[in-house]
Amino acid sequence: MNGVLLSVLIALPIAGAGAVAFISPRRPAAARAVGLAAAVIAFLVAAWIWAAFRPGRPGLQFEEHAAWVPAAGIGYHLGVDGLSVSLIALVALLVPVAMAAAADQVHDRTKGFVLTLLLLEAGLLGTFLAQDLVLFYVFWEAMLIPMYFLIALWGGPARRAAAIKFLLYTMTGSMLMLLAIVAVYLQGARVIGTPTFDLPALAARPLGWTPAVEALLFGGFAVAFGIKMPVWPLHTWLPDAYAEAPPVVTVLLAGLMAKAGAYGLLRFCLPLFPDAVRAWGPLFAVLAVVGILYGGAVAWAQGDLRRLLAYGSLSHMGFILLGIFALDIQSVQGSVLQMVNHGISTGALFVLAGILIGRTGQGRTDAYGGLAAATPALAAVTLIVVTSSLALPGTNGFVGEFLILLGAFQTHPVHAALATVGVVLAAAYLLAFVGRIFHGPLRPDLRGLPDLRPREYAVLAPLLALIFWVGWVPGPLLDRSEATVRALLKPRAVFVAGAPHASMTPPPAGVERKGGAPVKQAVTRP
Amino acid sequence: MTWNDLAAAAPETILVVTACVVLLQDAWATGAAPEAERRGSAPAWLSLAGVCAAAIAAAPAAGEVAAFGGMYVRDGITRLADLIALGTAAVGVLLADAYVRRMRLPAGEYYALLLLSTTGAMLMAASRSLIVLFLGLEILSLPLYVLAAIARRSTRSQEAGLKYLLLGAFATAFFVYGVALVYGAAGTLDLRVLAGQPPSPLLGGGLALLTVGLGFEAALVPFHGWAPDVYEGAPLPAVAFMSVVAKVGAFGGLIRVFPQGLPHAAAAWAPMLQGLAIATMVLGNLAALPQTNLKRLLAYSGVAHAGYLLIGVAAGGPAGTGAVLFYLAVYAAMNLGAFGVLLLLDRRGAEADRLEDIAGLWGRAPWAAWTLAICFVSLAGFPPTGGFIAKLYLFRAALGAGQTTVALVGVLTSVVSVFYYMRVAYVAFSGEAPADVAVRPSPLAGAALTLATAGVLIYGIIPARLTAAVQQAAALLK
Amino acid sequence: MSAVAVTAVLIPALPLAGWVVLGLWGGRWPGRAAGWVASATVAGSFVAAVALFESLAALPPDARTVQVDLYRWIAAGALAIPFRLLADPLSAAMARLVAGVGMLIHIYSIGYMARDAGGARYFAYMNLFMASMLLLVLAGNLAVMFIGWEGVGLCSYLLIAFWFERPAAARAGVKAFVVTRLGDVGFLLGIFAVFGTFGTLDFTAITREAAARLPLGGGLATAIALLLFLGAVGKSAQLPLYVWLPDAMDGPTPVSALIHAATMVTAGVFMIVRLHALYLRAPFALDVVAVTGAVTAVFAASAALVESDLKRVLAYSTISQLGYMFLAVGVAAWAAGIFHLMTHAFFKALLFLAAGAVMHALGGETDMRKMGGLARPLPKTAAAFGAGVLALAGIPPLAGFFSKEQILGEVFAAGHPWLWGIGLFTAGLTGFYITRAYVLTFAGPPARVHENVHEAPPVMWWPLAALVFLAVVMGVVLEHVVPLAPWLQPTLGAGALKSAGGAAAAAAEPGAVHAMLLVVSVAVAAGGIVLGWLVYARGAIRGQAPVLGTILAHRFYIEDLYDAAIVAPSRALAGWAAAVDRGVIDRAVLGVAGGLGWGGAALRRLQNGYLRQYAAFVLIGALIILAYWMLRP
Amino acid sequence: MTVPAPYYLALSAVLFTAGTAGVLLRRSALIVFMSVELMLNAVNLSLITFARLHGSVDGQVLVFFVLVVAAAEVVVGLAIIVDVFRSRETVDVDDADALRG
Amino acid sequence: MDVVLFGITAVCALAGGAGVILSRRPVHSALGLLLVLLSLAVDYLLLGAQFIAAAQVIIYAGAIVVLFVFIIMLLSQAGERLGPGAFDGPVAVRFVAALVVLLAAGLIALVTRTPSAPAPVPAAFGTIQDVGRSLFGRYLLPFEAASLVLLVGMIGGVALGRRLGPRT
Repeated sequence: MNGVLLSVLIALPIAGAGAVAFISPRRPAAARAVGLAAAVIAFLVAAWIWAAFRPGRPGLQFEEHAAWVPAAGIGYHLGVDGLSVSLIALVALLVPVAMAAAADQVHDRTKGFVLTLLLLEAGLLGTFLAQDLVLFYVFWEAMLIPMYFLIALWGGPARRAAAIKFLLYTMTGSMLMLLAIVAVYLQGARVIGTPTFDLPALAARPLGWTPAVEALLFGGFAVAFGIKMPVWPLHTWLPDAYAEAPPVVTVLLAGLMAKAGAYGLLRFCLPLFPDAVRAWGPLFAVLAVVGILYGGAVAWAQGDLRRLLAYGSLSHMGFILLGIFALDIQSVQGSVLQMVNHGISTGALFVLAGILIGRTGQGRTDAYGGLAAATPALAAVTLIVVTSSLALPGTNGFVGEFLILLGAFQTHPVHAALATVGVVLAAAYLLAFVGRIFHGPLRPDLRGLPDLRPREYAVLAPLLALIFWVGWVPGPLLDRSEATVRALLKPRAVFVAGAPHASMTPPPAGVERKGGAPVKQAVTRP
Repeated sequence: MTWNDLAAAAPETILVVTACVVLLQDAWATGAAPEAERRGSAPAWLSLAGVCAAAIAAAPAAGEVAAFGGMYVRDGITRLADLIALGTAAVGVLLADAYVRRMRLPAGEYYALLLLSTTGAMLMAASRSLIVLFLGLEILSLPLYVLAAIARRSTRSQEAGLKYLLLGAFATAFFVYGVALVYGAAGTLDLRVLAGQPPSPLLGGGLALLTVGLGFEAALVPFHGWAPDVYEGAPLPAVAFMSVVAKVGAFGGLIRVFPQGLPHAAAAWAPMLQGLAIATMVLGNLAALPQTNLKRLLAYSGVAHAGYLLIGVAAGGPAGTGAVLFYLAVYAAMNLGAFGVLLLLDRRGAEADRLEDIAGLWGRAPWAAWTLAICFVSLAGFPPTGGFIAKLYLFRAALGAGQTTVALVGVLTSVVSVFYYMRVAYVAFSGEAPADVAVRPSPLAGAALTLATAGVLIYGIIPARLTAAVQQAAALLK
Repeated sequence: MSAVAVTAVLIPALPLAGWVVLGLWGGRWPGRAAGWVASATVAGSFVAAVALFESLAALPPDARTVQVDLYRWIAAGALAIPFRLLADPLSAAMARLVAGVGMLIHIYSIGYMARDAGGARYFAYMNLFMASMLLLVLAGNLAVMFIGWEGVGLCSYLLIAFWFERPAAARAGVKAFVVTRLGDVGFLLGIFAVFGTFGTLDFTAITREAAARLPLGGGLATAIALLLFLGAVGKSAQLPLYVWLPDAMDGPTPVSALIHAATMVTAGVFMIVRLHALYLRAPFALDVVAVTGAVTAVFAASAALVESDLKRVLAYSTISQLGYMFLAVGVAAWAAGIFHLMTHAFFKALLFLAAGAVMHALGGETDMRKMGGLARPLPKTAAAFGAGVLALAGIPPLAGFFSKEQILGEVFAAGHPWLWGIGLFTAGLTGFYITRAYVLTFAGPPARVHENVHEAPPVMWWPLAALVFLAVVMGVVLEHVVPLAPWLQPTLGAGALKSAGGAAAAAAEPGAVHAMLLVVSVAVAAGGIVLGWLVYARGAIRGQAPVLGTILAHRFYIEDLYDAAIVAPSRALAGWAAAVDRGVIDRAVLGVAGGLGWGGAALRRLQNGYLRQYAAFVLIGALIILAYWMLRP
Repeated sequence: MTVPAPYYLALSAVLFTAGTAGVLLRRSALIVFMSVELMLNAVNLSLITFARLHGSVDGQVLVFFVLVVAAAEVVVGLAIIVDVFRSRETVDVDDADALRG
Repeated sequence: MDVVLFGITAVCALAGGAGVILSRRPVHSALGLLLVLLSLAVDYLLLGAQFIAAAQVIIYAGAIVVLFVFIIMLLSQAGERLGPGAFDGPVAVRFVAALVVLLAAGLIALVTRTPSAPAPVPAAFGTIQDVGRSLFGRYLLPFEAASLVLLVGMIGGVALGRRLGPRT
């Protein structure tokens, strides 16, 4: 069973979409139920994978490898490792969450919506699971089309422009990446002897680039991932897309798709172009810091709810980027964790934004005021999510950002210091957000606005639980990624082609840590 | 002529015979009420049978068989080109049936011309002599002129025919002049002999003019001027057919002349083709941006795709040639599918070819909308459709040949193309259907669309077999 | 788990549980149930804290440092942060103080918030605050401390903005949070630097290895110390990050008492004492701490002189007193700092709660210009406030006297006569402004007639009374009965012994000098009181200093400076960045798209339908490729 | 053969060019068409010349096919032109500009 | 002798060519074309292409030009409109002229670089037997293909020339 589990995971949403396709458009509830069922089953599978994943091993697990287009060296190669295992769980979690939230927010052409959402999920899962460059690219792009339609068909008044902007932006990046992929393949064929798009095979040994070529190819990948994240200044699709997409879709856009960019940097750029990453890392660190501060500042100046969150997201993704390019075990671990965290908290923020907008139809913050009086539960939940976004300790956001900044400080102290200022900016704009919406005198037209409904509680509950769980017990997540990240940062020792299980003896967790106390040891007297 | 020769050219022979049978049947059967039958008309079924028979004849992979004194070769390239052309013909027939009857076009002539044109394309792809190439070109294009003008009640169809014909004849003159110069330089019309010739200015001039003629048929910029106007004016099924078959012929010819005919002079001709490819991709895609007439939009799209195809020819070698063949197969499927959906629509007895005509298609005919979306997504080059794999191979070929610039332009223009393709897909899925546009599904057209969509998806999701076939075919060029 | 461990865990866990329970279900409970439950959890904490204190006391002094590891919290690479509590004399004393004062204020709040609909929310926040503060105090490493550190900040924000429908309160909450976060930047960076230096964030390890890893007076030690101090400046409202605290008075008064007087704002002092080993390696940083404290003390005291809002007077007073504490720790008088922290907690909480009682009586009024003569209707409150006044002013034998004297003595002994002078002057100012506040509120003729003025209900009065008692006796107790300094010695090491009370300091000095200092300081404080009485009660001195008054009223224009130099430019910068985003970056992108569209339109014009034009294209193309072939080298 | 081959070829080139000019400059579809025929004839001259030059009959054979093709093109072309004329009463190619953009 | 003959035919051909493209009336163009065809037929003879010369006269002059004239007569009103058309502005004309001159220059430059010495040829070169043998031997496939071209022409003529039924 484990041999095909990942394929099953990807196939589930597709099968769900197929099932939904046969439901009459006049029965939206049935479509929603079937779609949700498929997504929940996929979540269960993903949760099982997450639980069964064995930490401490750097290589791929649940690996599947089959020929796809043997004549062209394209393989069907799936696998999870520390980088992706939590992300696929996040995908599988957020999609049903979004789908459930959509029940209250999307009433138009429900069948198509559910169907498209499921296709998107398949694309997302595949993106995080693919270990073959072409397969990855297929999934990477396969996310785009459903997302385009989700924005263009179910979005706000300027949805068409936003959707096409999103699409063209991301396409530009991915097309450059495609060229880079092909170039890697060709070079790989020259060096390895057999033409292959298989990532572990290509990453197994240096491909003998000249620095200039390596930088160019790294650039091709980095632009694609940078647009997706987004990295300043490639971000201007983001506010439009985030603001125009239906909020539940923005949940996925911000919560998951952005992660695909950061994930790609770790998954592909680090192993394939280690030297270029080190050479150009400082530039990206600077861009990350600029993004953090710039995003925060612009967010502060936004009058639109979702634009504010969008720029906030830009700022937050800057932390992840900084963590990656600080190339320090703590910072990269922090980034990997923060990808999940940001997915949870930004996802929750946009769910909340969707609830608000669904209630009032208003997107601008000045249309709100004093809502804490009318909807105390909503206010409380928002506050919790905001604290997570603010990276307050005790929430998930803290662990990630703390690790990122701590790690980055060791290698890039100035960057880290400036990035830490971004934490203040986050406080400024997020509390301004809370203040404008929930504080102050209650606007008369908002009186009697209904508070959270049971279904909305149900949607938010898992996210809130995760916020605290990861905040207090991040160990399971960090442990899962540690070995992989460690291997990733060790130049050229990571991917042993074909035999990831066999070769590496996992470093015994916790033993070699400096100053660390073993778990659960009650009292130590110095 | 021996039986072997005829056996080698069996697909063409079958098509020609079928064309004659169709004509005769049509002549006998005049007076039968054509409108009533939903099952499809007799000429359509006859043509289909002929095409299938030809496909069966073309299908076996038989290594390399030279016939007619070496002027005609049946090898992997021929086989694939034949199958693509025949598939196009089959889908073209299926798509045309309802339209031909609805618009009261002369059915016998229509199908006979379609079959002959297919024959021409197949001849071009099989030619190893410039004479055969020239005649194939004419057999391909002459029927297309007629098909463009065949909706005689429509002044637009007439205009399309006139433009196509006059410009086509003009370009043919260039082509023949090119043949003459090559002949003058090499003293031979045999492409196999040509391969040993050192490049000379005269040969170069000949190749240049040859390229004009082939480029015209392929609608390369700047020889593309006819394409938008003809596509817009000609009857839809004819456009669907010609948009593919002309490219099959033209690129079959280009492969025979350049990568296969002159591999040693690649350094000389590759830059020319790259330049043309760049111009074609850029202009085709840019010009498509503001289009609101779908036929016109697809015409420019066809121009742009000619540019992509040319990347493969310019890259040459097995990789480039294989990529071109793969791309042609995918292009046939997706382009026919795209046009095919338009064929289902009817605006008060006329073609519904405006962008707004497909609005709300999703609501009234979801499967048609999905087909359209899949085909346009493929045209835009997104996975998991064939369009993506095809582009992947093209870029691989270009980068493998060190042609980075053209690949870069290719990817960037692909991004531009996304704008107009996805706009169409968007419109089909949104808005209200216009009241005066009706959806007229027919079983044959449905079958055609199913075939096309299946092709698009199969080439995208399980492309292994086609890839292997294409590689095997192109391996000849090593 | 040992008893120590259990109690140490229980101390923050009880209020945390209270928060969870209240947050989830408290809203549905009838009447004052939420308040009592919350108070009960804190009382439980207090009991546990006392138990912890006692069990530590039962141990030999060298064994009084107990680390309690709950689980591995964050681990990545070489970084391993256990969730670790540290039970030692310092944290035990602090926990007992925090839980005790917190318990009293919780109980007081039951009465104070009785009429407020959001009681459950209030007590949930308060419980969360208690949990955070106790965690801060008991934390075994910097990361865990940071949980508490940020937790109290969050609760501060929540409670300041408790009456969120008041825009001023909401704004003040945000201000408090953002300004303290500004300090937290330094704190965080300090933590990172500590990790970079020590490879751990553990307090005991830092204390143990500071001398080994940090050269005395080295740049690294100074940098770390100053970065961490920045956090303390924000949290403890020192110059220049004090601005949030006066505004924080928009929150409910018990909140001001608990968070913005007794506990949270002292976290900075506590943190420095906790990391005293590190600070000892950075004398310059210590000097900075001391000077900052001294300047803040006198500055805030002078600002309090002209403030007309009762709570704001107390707020400035708090800032000023915190300055005292920093002055103390700045001269490495750790125990003195903690001593003052404790006495201040008692008398300042007392003052606030008394002020709260006044407000309770007057329906929320805080403007002293509208008060006066309240001693008559509110004698008990007036008396309590009066006790606080004397304690704050440092009149013997009340609590403030002892701790203040200890500080001034240490400062003088440490060889900082200027700082001593400032402290002394501040003592005079303190006496003056607090007397002024008392007089304006309770003495003299009523400024206006208030309806229905009544004493606080018992549930408020008893905590008040308890604080009066504490404010009166705790100085003596901690100086002489259960001396603080020796108790803290296991934690603070030799440093604690050095500052073993004013008496010890005095032992080093000639008795005459010490006595003189004592007399001078008491005289100054008393002088301030007398002067205040004369000016405000008797109207004896009518001298006006309008310029000075104006400057003081504007706090030396520091806040205006902030607005002009930082806040406004930041906002402008943000707006500018947003404009750049739309106008430059996005426009560049749209420009590319527009250019492509324009190209398409141009090509469209070229395709003009004329056959001969197309033929010309063909010819041009033919010519170009012909030229290519002919011109090819 | 006493006339140098380049003479013939140059004549052919000039005639070809003349035909091109006719296509570009004339507005009557008939004359345009005749210009194309002129171009084809020019090509034929080149082919015959080259055939003579190389002493191979291939060129002549090709000319034969060009003749055939020209005949077929003329049939189709004239049919279209007649058709156009029937509906428009003109064969001016500049009038055929309904399809554009 | 040959040179003189070539000179005459060249002049005639050029005159005919000019006539094709410059005549106001299509029928004059057709006559110009005829002149070109006949002149070239003579050249073909000079170049040893007897069969093609004959075919030229029969097919081109005898069939194609006649067809042209026939159609010109049929469309007797189809005179070109006077005055500049949409594409006949002075700039456009000059531009076209420049293009044409460039083309001529390029082509002449290209072809005049060829060697002028012809290969020796047998006596039967270009005779009907010679060409016929090729046509039905080596060039059988093109020959068959040419029949297809004619078939297409025929079908096209039928399809486009047939009387239209009543509009529905």
